[in-house]
Amino acid sequence: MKLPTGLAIAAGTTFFAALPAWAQDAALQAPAAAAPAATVDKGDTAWMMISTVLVLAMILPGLALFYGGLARAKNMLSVMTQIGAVACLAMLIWVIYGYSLAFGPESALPSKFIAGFGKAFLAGVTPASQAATFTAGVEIPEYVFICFQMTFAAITIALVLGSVVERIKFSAVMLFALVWLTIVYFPIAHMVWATGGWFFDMGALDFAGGTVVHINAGVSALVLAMLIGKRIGYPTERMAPHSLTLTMVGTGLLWVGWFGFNAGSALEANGSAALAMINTFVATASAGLFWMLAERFSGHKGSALGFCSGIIAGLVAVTPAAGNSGPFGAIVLGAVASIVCYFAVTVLKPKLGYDDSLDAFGIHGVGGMVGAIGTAIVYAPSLGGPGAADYDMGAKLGVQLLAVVVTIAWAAIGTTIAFFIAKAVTGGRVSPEVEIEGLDLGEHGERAYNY
Amino acid sequence: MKLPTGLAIAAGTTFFAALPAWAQDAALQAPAAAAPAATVDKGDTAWMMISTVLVLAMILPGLALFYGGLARAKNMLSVMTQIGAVACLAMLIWVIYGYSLAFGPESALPSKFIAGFGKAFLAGVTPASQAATFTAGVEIPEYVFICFQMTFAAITIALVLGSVVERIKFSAVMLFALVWLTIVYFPIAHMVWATGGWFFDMGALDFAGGTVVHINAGVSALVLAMLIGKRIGYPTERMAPHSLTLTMVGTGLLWVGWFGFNAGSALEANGSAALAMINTFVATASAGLFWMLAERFSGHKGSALGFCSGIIAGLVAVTPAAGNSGPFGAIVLGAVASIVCYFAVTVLKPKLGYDDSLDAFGIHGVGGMVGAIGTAIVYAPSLGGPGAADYDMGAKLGVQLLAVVVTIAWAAIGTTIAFFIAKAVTGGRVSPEVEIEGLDLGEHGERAYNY
Amino acid sequence: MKLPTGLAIAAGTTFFAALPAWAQDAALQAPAAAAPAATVDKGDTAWMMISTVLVLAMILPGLALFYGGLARAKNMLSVMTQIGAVACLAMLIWVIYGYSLAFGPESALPSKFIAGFGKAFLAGVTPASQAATFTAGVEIPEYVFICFQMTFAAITIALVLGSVVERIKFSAVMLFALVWLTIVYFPIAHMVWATGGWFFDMGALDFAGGTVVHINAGVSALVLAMLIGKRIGYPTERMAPHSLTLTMVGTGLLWVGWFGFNAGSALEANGSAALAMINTFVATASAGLFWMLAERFSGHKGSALGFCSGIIAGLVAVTPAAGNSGPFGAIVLGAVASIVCYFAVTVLKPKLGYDDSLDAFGIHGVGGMVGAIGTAIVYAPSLGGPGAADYDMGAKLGVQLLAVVVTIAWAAIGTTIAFFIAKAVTGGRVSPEVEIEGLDLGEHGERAYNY
Amino acid sequence: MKLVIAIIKPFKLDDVREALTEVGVAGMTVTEVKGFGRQKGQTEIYRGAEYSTNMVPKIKIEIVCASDVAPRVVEAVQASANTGAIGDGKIFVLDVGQAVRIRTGETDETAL
Amino acid sequence: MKLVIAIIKPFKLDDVREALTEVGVAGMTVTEVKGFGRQKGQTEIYRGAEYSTNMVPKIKIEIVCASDVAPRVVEAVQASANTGAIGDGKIFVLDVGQAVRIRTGETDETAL
Amino acid sequence: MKLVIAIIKPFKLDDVREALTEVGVAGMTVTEVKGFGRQKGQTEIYRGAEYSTNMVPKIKIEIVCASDVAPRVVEAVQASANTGAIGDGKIFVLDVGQAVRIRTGETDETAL
Ligand SMILES: Nc1ncnc2c1ncn2[C@@H]1O[C@H](COP(=O)(O)OP(=O)(O)O)[C@@H](O)[C@H]1O
Ligand SMILES: Nc1ncnc2c1ncn2[C@@H]1O[C@H](COP(=O)(O)OP(=O)(O)O)[C@@H](O)[C@H]1O
Ligand SMILES: Nc1ncnc2c1ncn2[C@@H]1O[C@H](COP(=O)(O)OP(=O)(O)O)[C@@H](O)[C@H]1O
Repeated sequence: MKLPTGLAIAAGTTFFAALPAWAQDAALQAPAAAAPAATVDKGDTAWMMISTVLVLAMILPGLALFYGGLARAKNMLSVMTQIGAVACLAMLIWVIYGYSLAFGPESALPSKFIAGFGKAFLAGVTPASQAATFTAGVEIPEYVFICFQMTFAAITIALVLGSVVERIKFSAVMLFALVWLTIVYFPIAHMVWATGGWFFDMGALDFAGGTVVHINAGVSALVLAMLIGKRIGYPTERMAPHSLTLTMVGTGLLWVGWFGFNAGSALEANGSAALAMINTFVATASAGLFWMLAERFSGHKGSALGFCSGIIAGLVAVTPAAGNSGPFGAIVLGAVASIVCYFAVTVLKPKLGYDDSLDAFGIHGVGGMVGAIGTAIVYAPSLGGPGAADYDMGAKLGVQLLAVVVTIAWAAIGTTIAFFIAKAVTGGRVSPEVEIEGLDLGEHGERAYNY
Repeated sequence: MKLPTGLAIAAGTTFFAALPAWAQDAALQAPAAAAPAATVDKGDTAWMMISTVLVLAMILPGLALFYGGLARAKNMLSVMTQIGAVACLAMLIWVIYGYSLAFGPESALPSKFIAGFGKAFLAGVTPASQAATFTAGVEIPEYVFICFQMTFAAITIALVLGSVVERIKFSAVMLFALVWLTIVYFPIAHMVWATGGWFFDMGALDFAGGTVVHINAGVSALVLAMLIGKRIGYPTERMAPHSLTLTMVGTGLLWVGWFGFNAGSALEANGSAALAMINTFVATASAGLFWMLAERFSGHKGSALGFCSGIIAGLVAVTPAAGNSGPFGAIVLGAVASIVCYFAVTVLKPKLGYDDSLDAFGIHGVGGMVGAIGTAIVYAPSLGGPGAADYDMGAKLGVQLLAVVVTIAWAAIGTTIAFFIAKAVTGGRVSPEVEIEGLDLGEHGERAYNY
Repeated sequence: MKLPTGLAIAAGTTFFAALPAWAQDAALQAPAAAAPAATVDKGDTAWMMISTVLVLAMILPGLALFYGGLARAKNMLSVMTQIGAVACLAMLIWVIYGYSLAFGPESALPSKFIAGFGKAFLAGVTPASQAATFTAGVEIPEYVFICFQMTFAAITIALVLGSVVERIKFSAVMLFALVWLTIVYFPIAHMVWATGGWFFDMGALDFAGGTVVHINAGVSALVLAMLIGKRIGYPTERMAPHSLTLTMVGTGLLWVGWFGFNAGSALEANGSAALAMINTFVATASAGLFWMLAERFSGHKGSALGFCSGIIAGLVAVTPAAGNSGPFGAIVLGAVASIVCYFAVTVLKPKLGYDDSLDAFGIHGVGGMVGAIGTAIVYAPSLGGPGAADYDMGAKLGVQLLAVVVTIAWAAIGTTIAFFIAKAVTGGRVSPEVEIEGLDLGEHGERAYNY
Repeated sequence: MKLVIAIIKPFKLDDVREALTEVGVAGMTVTEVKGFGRQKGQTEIYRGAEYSTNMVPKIKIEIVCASDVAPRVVEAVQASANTGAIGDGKIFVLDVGQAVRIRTGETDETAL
Repeated sequence: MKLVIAIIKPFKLDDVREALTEVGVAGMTVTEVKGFGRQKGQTEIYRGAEYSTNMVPKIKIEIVCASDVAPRVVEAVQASANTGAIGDGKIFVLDVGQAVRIRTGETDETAL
Repeated sequence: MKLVIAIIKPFKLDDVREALTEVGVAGMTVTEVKGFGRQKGQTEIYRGAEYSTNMVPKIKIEIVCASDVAPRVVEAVQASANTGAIGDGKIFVLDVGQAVRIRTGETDETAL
């Protein structure tokens, strides 16, 4: 049995992901007397509920604005609606079978890769059910855990769309999302976060979902972009972002919401969450400034979009490292991720010639990989990280690399399958007329702006 | 004495609204030993403070953007300022006499309908005062309760304006708000939420204010729209939303903030709040997608505005049901509300010919009624709801219907009175010149956009 | 030793700022038995983490939108990027040496004005470190305290820019920020908030940073505006805000976030935070409406920008008073601040002829002074404030005045030094060509809008 | 052929277009413009900064038509755009030497 | 000199500009306009309110050139803006009496 | 009557309008346009995608005036819009056959 419900298991030890148990904190916060059953602290519950809300804010309006501002005005509503609608779809299938596949009880399926349908339709979950945290004896209401994880599924599929907006059909998006979540997201979430999951058992470090969310979304986005082809006119035609103002607003909201994502991933309101919080501040601040510096060193002006891109790259990179690094490790990680993503987006992409409309791969994929691998480095106590004194960086690097490679392969194959199913049923791509006139009018019958 | 202040009553039993006491939760979370006096848990306080802030975010910027984006550019500032200003006014009169009338001690007034002036100017309230929750022995700081409820009053009056923007005078709005809050909102809030209130004593189910907020606002909006008359040019002239982008942003912020509204209405950070949270996720997700499906089945394109409208309809419908339903009941409720509102807005409204500018009635009024009545259904344990085994759906349906009908009548009469007072003093409606040129220039001397 | 870390000092008494200890609350919430060591309540931790996130939301997107909307379209990205980038810079130097200088251990430096470098690079801070609150025996994770205070430094320097946007170079902004934070912000933060700090020891009342943040930023902004000179074309050319819609959104986000700022400054989720919350609601509501009334009484239309300006003026004025006033004192304070700022901005500024682009001085500086002095008045128990029965208003007024005057002088001198350093290195001001064409193109090579 | 340029009040566009359809004009091109003239713009105030624009939003309609149709076009516009208030706008008529329909290459009056 | 006015589809602007450069036209002025004509606009629906605009976004290009160059300009525009579909637009040619370059005060053909 | 079309730099609008008022021009119509010409636009870069627009924002002013006033109008514009830098713009003068004031029906020079 994986997630204790109703009757929480007293001896519940560290349950999910790859996080040191902050024994010192636990000591401070746990009730002094031996707790015969796991207890729920309302402070944790409050923190996890607000964290969940913050992740929703990352999607709508956050990501919708970040991505939407980068699109052309004629596709604005299409971008926002696709993001909103796949998020809704993800929420529904999450409660129907997604949560069960990722975090449900074992079943006949190979439990290394996936759980079973035992909690389909949230069978057996009540307001009194509890889910474990990383601290023995401390639990949170299971509904809260379900909601928190639900928002992760929702944002991940929304991120993928960044590479194919401005040309993919709304119906194709919906069908793709359904298949992709089922065959790519739920298994990888299980592998990373559930006891018995492959990466989890390997001891891969992924505090808040660098692998599951960012590498996964980024690689899927790249594959999808190559499968669907370039936008008409790319790269010769002017396709400047229609509103960097909105992109900047989206960036701010993403940063704000990301504290729910990263510090919320501690599952408690404790010192681990606090560490994740400070790292999420400074890695991001560093990355924002370093992208602008990279631009200056490349002979260009430091740009607003560069600043925003750096912020996101930093947030992505610090995601797996949030509770697995000291603040100064995080600063370096943010800077490195920013510079690497800068080159991926401005040098690599034009060279390889694929059309990743909004750089979902260039920032989430590449930044995610830098973060996943960098986490093994900044985790070292010698670099201010929380690793134990006998931390073996080489071994951990191997584990991280393996997780990254498997994720890449899984995402690439799953995306290909999902795309061809979506294409077969819906056609996949809008007609050239609709693409030229804009998806807002062609797909939704509306204009974003009527001044 | 109603709201315990200073010295909380130890035996404080379920105090306000219509919510089962989640005995199991209480058992888990209450201190094991017999508590001689009610205690305040800082986790609850934190959750209620952030919930309060979330409801403010629903008003400004949430609703201001949602409504403003739907208006024409020439009226944008007028819409936003009217919303902001009535919210401010509501806050001031709330602390002066509103809180007292709704939640104050009994007085000579008929306490079924209204409390008295005993807490006018928050008499006797100090930082140490406490207010009861639904769990015996658990309380929150009274100032927090006052703030939380204050935001409800503020958003409700703001919602009403949706039907009359683009033509109502700013001064008329302010005077109308003053009278309406006094004779409509405070009494209905008392009836629904305060011990001794009529609906409360009847056992009407209204978790977070479907009756008080949405039916009330929606019906008042309808009456107000009919009293003030149509906009010049309606319905022949093009009156397309000036920025669906902003409406989409507002939608996202409303969804985000609504967790404060719905899950905050549990008054504690517990399993009940968690249930309200998951329901608010899935009902809304379902409603967002079902509106788009309704459009497709009606032979149109699924639209961005449809998605947004569905989201709001779902949020409205799940408001009374938030803690009174299981997740799958909520999904169905969202879908039904979405479809019903779709027809109200696209078929009924044109047929009846009234000009509800931003569909305050079509979505909040209609969605609120679907929610209020549907709550009696999804509450049934057989449908996954939290009702007791011997739940009598027929009886509860009768109670809900009665509450709805009384609210409709009360709102309609009160709105009529408030409007005629406002009209007599201020004239009510702007001149045709101002209406044509736009209320931004005519009423405020500004333009929203100077590119 | 100032901030207890790791091993919290059990006898830790009121540690930082100028706040009465709410003895009654403490009595209710502290564990009944004598606590041998300070404990961390997860409810406090949750509240302080979300408060921190709220303050970030005030900067990006809040202030970026508020200020950006007031600028001309051609400078939009410049405004937003300058705000974002100085905030990032502030975060980085905060963890490097700022936190240490403000809150670190005493050193050879005169500890009345500044702490030392003992906590540079957050030396010795771990996830288990704790920081004191205003209640003996109650602490919060030190990382949370560091993050919370970090956002204060970040927003303060961002506020300063309001007077010089549309003409100051990006590089000058960055260098100015570095020097200004070091020689102005860190010392004043130390003086106001750290034990042993000058104002702190004087007993100056400043709940959430009226002196440190607003007077400081406002005065610095004024001096900076005079040093850098007027914008080309000021005041004859039309320089209307390019999007009051965005300014209104920013206003809403600032209000929302300000609850983290003000109620978060209680450092606990308790009755003091609740009092700060209700005051932040009603002072602001009052100020928003009173600015519009001031416009009406001056013979103009009540305006949307007036409403927004009033909201900010109210928020600024209630900042020092948040936990130091009763709600009705706060209402009066908001009204007075609003009216005074109205005259500062519409009468005084044109008369004196300086070009404070976005009225950083007129609102933050002037509003901050009204708040700082007004706090001494509304603190009086006779006016509903929380002062003791023998409160000596005259004496406190003297203390407040002294703090204000010293802050003004310190800010003015420090700003002058910082500006001349920035000017010497970077040139300070963009060329007239760039200023006319807009800083977005000239400094960043982008346009904010491509419709 | 003639080019008839009409500067009108924005909210009159629908009326004018209908009037033109009635006299048989099938095509026209519309531009958003700002007009200076006798009509005064609104005064705007932003935190005490007062701007009296003198610039009033207007709509410019351009219609190319056969020379003999032009008088009727002018008349139709003048009748339909008229409110009697200052700022109703102007109509100017210019000569057009040649017209081409891009799609077909047809020229002159058959191109309209 | 002639003023050539071309109303074209927006996405054809780059093609037309290139074609004009080839015939030696160095300057032109571009305006975003709305066109009414045979081409029908999209139908938009907002919560049941249906708007069929009839107004289609177009680009207006204005080129002043020497009279003898005008035919080649017209030809170049017609060839490059043509898609064969309704709504490709129109070209109109008017006489210009005088041209001045503001910077130098040069007049007529040297001013272009 | 003449139609004077001036393409100028946006920030020169106020100067030009004042100059025109001095020569007695009471009305004019202003349009935001984009200009191609000798003046090069800024280079913009968005995540490595470089766009050199060649399109520069300009203001087009249209003034209809009596033929004898036209030279003074041209002169006033040329003097006031001049900065001496590339891109200052052009002035074109065309013949106008007829003018009507919509409000009153007055025609020709009294209509201006
Ligand atoms: N001489 C002119 N040349 C070009 N456009 C003009 C001229 N005079 C007026 N207009 C345009 O006509 C509009 C209406 O003119 P105005 O003088 O305000 O009112 P009226 O035409 O009723 O006298 C102006 O806003 C301007 O766009
Ligand atoms: N008589 C006219 N006067 C001015 N502009 C016109 C006229 N007729 C058409 N136009 C412009 O030309 C555009 C294309 O015309 P349309 O009739 O739609 O297609 P086509 O030119 O292919 O027949 C219109 O959108 C309008 O802007
Ligand atoms: N032949 C032309 N026809 C129409 N407009 C032109 C022509 N040549 C230039 N223009 C307009 O005049 C503006 C200024 O011209 P440009 O060649 O850049 O500078 P200058 O006039 O100083 O030589 C252009 O941006 C364009 O709007």
